[in-house]
Amino acid sequence: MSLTNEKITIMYNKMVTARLLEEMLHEMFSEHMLHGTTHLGIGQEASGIGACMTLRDGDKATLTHRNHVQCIGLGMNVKYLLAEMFGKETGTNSGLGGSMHLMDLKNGNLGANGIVGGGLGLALGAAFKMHYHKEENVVMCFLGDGATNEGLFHEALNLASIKNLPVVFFVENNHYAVSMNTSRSMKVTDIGQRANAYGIRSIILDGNDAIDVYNMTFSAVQYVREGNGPILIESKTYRVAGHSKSDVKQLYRSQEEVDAWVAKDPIKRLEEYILKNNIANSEMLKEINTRVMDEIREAVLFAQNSLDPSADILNKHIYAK
Amino acid sequence: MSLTNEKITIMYNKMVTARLLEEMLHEMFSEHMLHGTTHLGIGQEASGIGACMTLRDGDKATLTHRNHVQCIGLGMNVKYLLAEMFGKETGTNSGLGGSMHLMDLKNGNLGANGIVGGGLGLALGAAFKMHYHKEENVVMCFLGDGATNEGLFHEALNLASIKNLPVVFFVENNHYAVSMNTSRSMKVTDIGQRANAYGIRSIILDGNDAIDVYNMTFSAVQYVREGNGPILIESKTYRVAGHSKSDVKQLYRSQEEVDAWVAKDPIKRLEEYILKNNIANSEMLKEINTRVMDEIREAVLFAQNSLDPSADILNKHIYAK
Amino acid sequence: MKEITYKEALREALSEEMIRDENVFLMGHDIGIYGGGFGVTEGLVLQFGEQRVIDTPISEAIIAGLATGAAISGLRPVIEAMFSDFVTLMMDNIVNQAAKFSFMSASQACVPLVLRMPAGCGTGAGAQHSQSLEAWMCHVPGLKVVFPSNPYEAKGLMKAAIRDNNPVIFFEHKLAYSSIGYVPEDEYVIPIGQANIMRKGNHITMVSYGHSVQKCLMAAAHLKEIGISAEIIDLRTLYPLDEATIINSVKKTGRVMIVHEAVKTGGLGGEISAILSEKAFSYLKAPILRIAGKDVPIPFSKTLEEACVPQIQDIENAAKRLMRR
Amino acid sequence: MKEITYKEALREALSEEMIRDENVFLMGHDIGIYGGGFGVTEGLVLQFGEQRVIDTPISEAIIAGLATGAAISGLRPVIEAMFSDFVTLMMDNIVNQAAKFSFMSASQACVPLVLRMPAGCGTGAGAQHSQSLEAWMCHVPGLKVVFPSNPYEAKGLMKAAIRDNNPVIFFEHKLAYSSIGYVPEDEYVIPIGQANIMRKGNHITMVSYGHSVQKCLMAAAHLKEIGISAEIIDLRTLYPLDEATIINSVKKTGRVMIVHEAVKTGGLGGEISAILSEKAFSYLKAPILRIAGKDVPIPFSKTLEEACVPQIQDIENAAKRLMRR
Ligand SMILES: Cc1ncc(C[n+]2csc(CCOP(=O)(O)OP(=O)(O)O)c2C)c(N)n1
Ligand SMILES: Cc1ncc(C[n+]2csc(CCOP(=O)(O)OP(=O)(O)O)c2C)c(N)n1
Ligand SMILES: [Mg+2]
Ligand SMILES: [Mg+2]
Repeated sequence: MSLTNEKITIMYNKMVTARLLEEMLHEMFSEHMLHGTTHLGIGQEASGIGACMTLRDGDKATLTHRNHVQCIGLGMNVKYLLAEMFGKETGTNSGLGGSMHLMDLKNGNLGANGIVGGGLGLALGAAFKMHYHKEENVVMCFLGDGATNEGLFHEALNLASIKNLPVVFFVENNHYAVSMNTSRSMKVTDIGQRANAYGIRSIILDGNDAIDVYNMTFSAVQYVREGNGPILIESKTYRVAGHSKSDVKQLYRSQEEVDAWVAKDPIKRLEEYILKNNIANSEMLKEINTRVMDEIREAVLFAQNSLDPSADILNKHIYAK
Repeated sequence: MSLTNEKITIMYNKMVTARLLEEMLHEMFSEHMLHGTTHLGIGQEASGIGACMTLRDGDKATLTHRNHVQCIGLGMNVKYLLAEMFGKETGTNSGLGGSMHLMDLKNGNLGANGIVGGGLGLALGAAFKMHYHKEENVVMCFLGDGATNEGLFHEALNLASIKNLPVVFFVENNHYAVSMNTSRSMKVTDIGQRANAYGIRSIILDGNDAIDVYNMTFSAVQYVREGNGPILIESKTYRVAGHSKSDVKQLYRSQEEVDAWVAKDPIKRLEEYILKNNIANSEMLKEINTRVMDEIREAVLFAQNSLDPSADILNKHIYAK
Repeated sequence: MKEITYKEALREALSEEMIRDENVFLMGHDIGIYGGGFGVTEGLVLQFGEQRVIDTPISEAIIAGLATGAAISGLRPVIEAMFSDFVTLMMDNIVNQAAKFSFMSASQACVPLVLRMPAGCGTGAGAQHSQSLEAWMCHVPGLKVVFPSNPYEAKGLMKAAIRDNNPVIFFEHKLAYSSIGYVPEDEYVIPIGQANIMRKGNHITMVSYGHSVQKCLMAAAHLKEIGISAEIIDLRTLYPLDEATIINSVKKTGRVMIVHEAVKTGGLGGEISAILSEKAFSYLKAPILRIAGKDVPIPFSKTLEEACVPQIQDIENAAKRLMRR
Repeated sequence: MKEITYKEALREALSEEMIRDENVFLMGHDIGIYGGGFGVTEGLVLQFGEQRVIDTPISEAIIAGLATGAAISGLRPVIEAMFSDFVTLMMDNIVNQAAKFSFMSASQACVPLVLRMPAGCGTGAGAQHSQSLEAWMCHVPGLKVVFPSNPYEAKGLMKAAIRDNNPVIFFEHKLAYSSIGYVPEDEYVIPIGQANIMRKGNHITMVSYGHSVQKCLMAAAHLKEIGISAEIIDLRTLYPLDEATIINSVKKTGRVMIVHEAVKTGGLGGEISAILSEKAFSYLKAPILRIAGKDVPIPFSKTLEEACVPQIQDIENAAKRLMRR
């Protein structure tokens, strides 16, 4: 499916939703309104949302700890997302999961994961089921650059390759795993190169260019859907926010580096594209921003006004009947 | 150090020792004289011994479950090896280890391992110590083809690469991991290709040609010793014996395939080389065979006549003082 | 009734469940034409094809991971670790993913998977191939843990495990594989969570599971000759524990010993002892005894290997000691 | 004496030992300029350089593996798992290699390594970042296991752990990091294997460790007001257990409760209860109680998270119950 104007507008809407949501989360964490921790994807909106929008009904995705953007991309309702982050019974996971476990199965969202690389097995299994039942679906497995250094990555790519499983390994290379720059964590310059070791094709793309992300991911998904086995996408992007709420000093990188990437802000770039191509005018974009902000404020209220889960929920979900 | 005639004769001697020892072990297992299980390296003598002979004082090696050849290569005394396999107190490990844990630290042998890929960590650690103390030594890390599918392989190669550790990853690709042919366990044709994913150089060699194994491994060891970081060697060879004593039916391969490899027998090939190059005559080779056989028979007697370890040994070795 | 081995009983259960439900599949290394490390899956690839009896490379972690994902997606994987010692490589996917998935997602999905694992010592395989690690698994909420002691239980519990909608860790004892026992011709399932009184008795209660149950039975036969009547409880399921059956027996006998091969410290014996202290304290006539593996890695030497885990004679001696208190 | 935090105490121990012995080095992810997930190693890379404070990629398994090999070779690695939950990824190297190496090789080499791991819940980090897995480790012969409850212990035990020639699993509680306590100015070492009586008392014995000790202390203060005098034993070392100290206390009080945050089933409480049944049975005036974590993955919601592990009130209530028996 090519990128219609309508789709571009939806993409923009989602990217703005993710950005405003996360800015709100950042504020709320600073004010200690929220328990636990969080990992913001500010600066990575084109990657997460562009990729998710290439999926269709029946497709699935496994998410990382840095998952809000991906959640929005897959269509999670901000109300339930926020309620979960407030630990409320109306949350996506009834308050049992929290930020690192946001899950929304009905939208194909197999869950964020607190274990770096933890989604690999889930993705392979979901893809295995599609393969087993000869369904024409794919699984998008989101990974960070850091996750590609876990042993499970190796085992997963090899197994997906030899079993020809429909998985798109979508690596959001934001250049850091907490404090470690990719130049320190691997000797190869592109994570894409790692796919060769398994006879898997790879694509490297500009993860801050939403249009590029969508188009190239779309053809990759197509390739996988047609039964050609897995593919690896390396989406080069940057984490503008700190690693998590605890990452305050950020001694591991320079302000210049951050600024250089802020200049490549994916939302600004999409805005420019939209305006240049007359897909919408600046009024309309502003309106979107306002509407999204209203939605988020409403969602915060919804979350805050929801009830805490009661203790009897604990035993309800450990085992299935 | 180039391959002198003397060295070639030593190499031949060791290869014959390994072969005759393992044939003896095979017999003894068939007659239920030994407890436990064993993994024979018949057909892989050029690989294991050629590689070990390139090491010098202070170098170390980690061995696989299929380790007798490697043990002999590193200079383990057959008496103590056999005593260990008989579970006797005179064994290399005082009867606590057995076939899969033969260890001989004074000869740089960091131990065989019952965990496929289990030697990877030990090898990196030993190499790390050399690096830490700026010693000009290397660690040879033996692996099977199957072991390269373990996640630890990925983590180890990446870490060795970025930390520039002096490790030679010596992969004995005998084409099978138990019943699984490498064509079924990976899509790449050469395991050597996997090294690229870490920016590590690789060498592929004919593992049934002792001269080739020695020479190419020697220059690889040299490269590593000079501080160039790790290297991966893929030694293509074949496991002629069954996987272990339990592998009787061998439905996973054809007799023709086995026969074709038997025709490339590394000992026969070395014999031909020795005769052709007048390094020794057939009388002398026969004499070596006889002497080795005598040694092994003596070693069996030594092992059989040794005592079982007494129960108080149990608590002696769990914790170091 | 027919007489078959433990190994055959497992194979029958797998085969029958695969026929009953096409979502059941097997995965592991060398489970296809090779038949598995201990021959349990022999012939199944010929019966069900390579789509359902799936050989993998040596990649334990992703086998467990894939199984979790497949289970969440509606399939019913039965995976094999060639030796239970290798579960060390699967722990993250089992403990942090499979066990917690239903809970963390508030039941958006469940994880009907079975992990089969040959456990225990006695084959001279050394410290890395001989462990009994079931206690770890019982400490992980979200998992169920079973350990059959004979062919009848092996078949009935395997069928229950496959039909269960939760991750079930299924231990098999290597020394049990070739043991023979009666198994009904007709289909049957042994519910998870129910212990079985293998032998009635009045003087002491022996609580055990897995291969050690067989040793208890032999010890009990000898003890009978000297007038000690032992009741033997075969736990069958280690988590959730059938506390009622244990407690009722102890109420009757007042004397109890727990027998297992796993290392004593941190083993399941401690858990059972504690439960009895909490819930049957006033019925106890003597201290609860644990007859368990020594706190030591399993040595290779045959004599030492035997010295590390409870043997029939140890059980008898302990029973006599218990009667004297 | 000076007042410092648990985190600072750990850092002092690391730094002093690194100065004392150049073979001591640190390895883990983000322990360098980032200072570690909880800030324990902050500043150490500036003091000792990148050769001795070594950042790694996210590759837990090989960190544990490399440490084992380095230890065998004569170095003294101190490695960090960012959260103890990730030890699932290290299990093979810790359990099948490090723990068994000395034994399998008949002492050809020993394995002086320390694995540091932040454990426990209370930070809202969810089911995969909040577990207390110490019982697993106590079930592995070859390992030693320690868990300090305050800054004084943190420093003294860390120094002992680094000097020990065996693999030591060193648990740190996340909620303890910022707690403050007195620590001697002079060098001291707390021997591994010795429990400490944190508070003397006559009526009941509370056996605990890690952060739960602090809760016991508070509960004991309240209990005193209603005339219940609790003796509190801080185990400090979980393996090997200081049985004598526990037993002696129970001989005096006759009433005992074991308090820990780890999930009850399969937790260390069972082990301790069983030891007391075996060795202090006749001194027990009441059933041994375990006050432990619920058998459930740790939920995110703050109220539920608190409901899952023993709180001060739970300890008090249990003590009152125990006195009524
Ligand atoms: C197995 C595991 N190890 C370590 C961590 C701690 N941790 C959380 S996020 C993170 C960095 C992940 O880096 P990357 O994969 O690049 O993702 P990013 O944070 O950059 O999005 C680490 C080390 C974890 N959650 N799981
Ligand atoms: C972690 C682990 N998984 C599985 C096994 C069982 N096993 C022992 S040897 C072997 C095959 C190893 O294949 P490869 O590495 O090619 O070595 P080869 O046997 O061919 O020498 C397997 C699966 C094991 N010992 N350890
Ligand atoms: Mg990253
Ligand atoms: Mg092989």
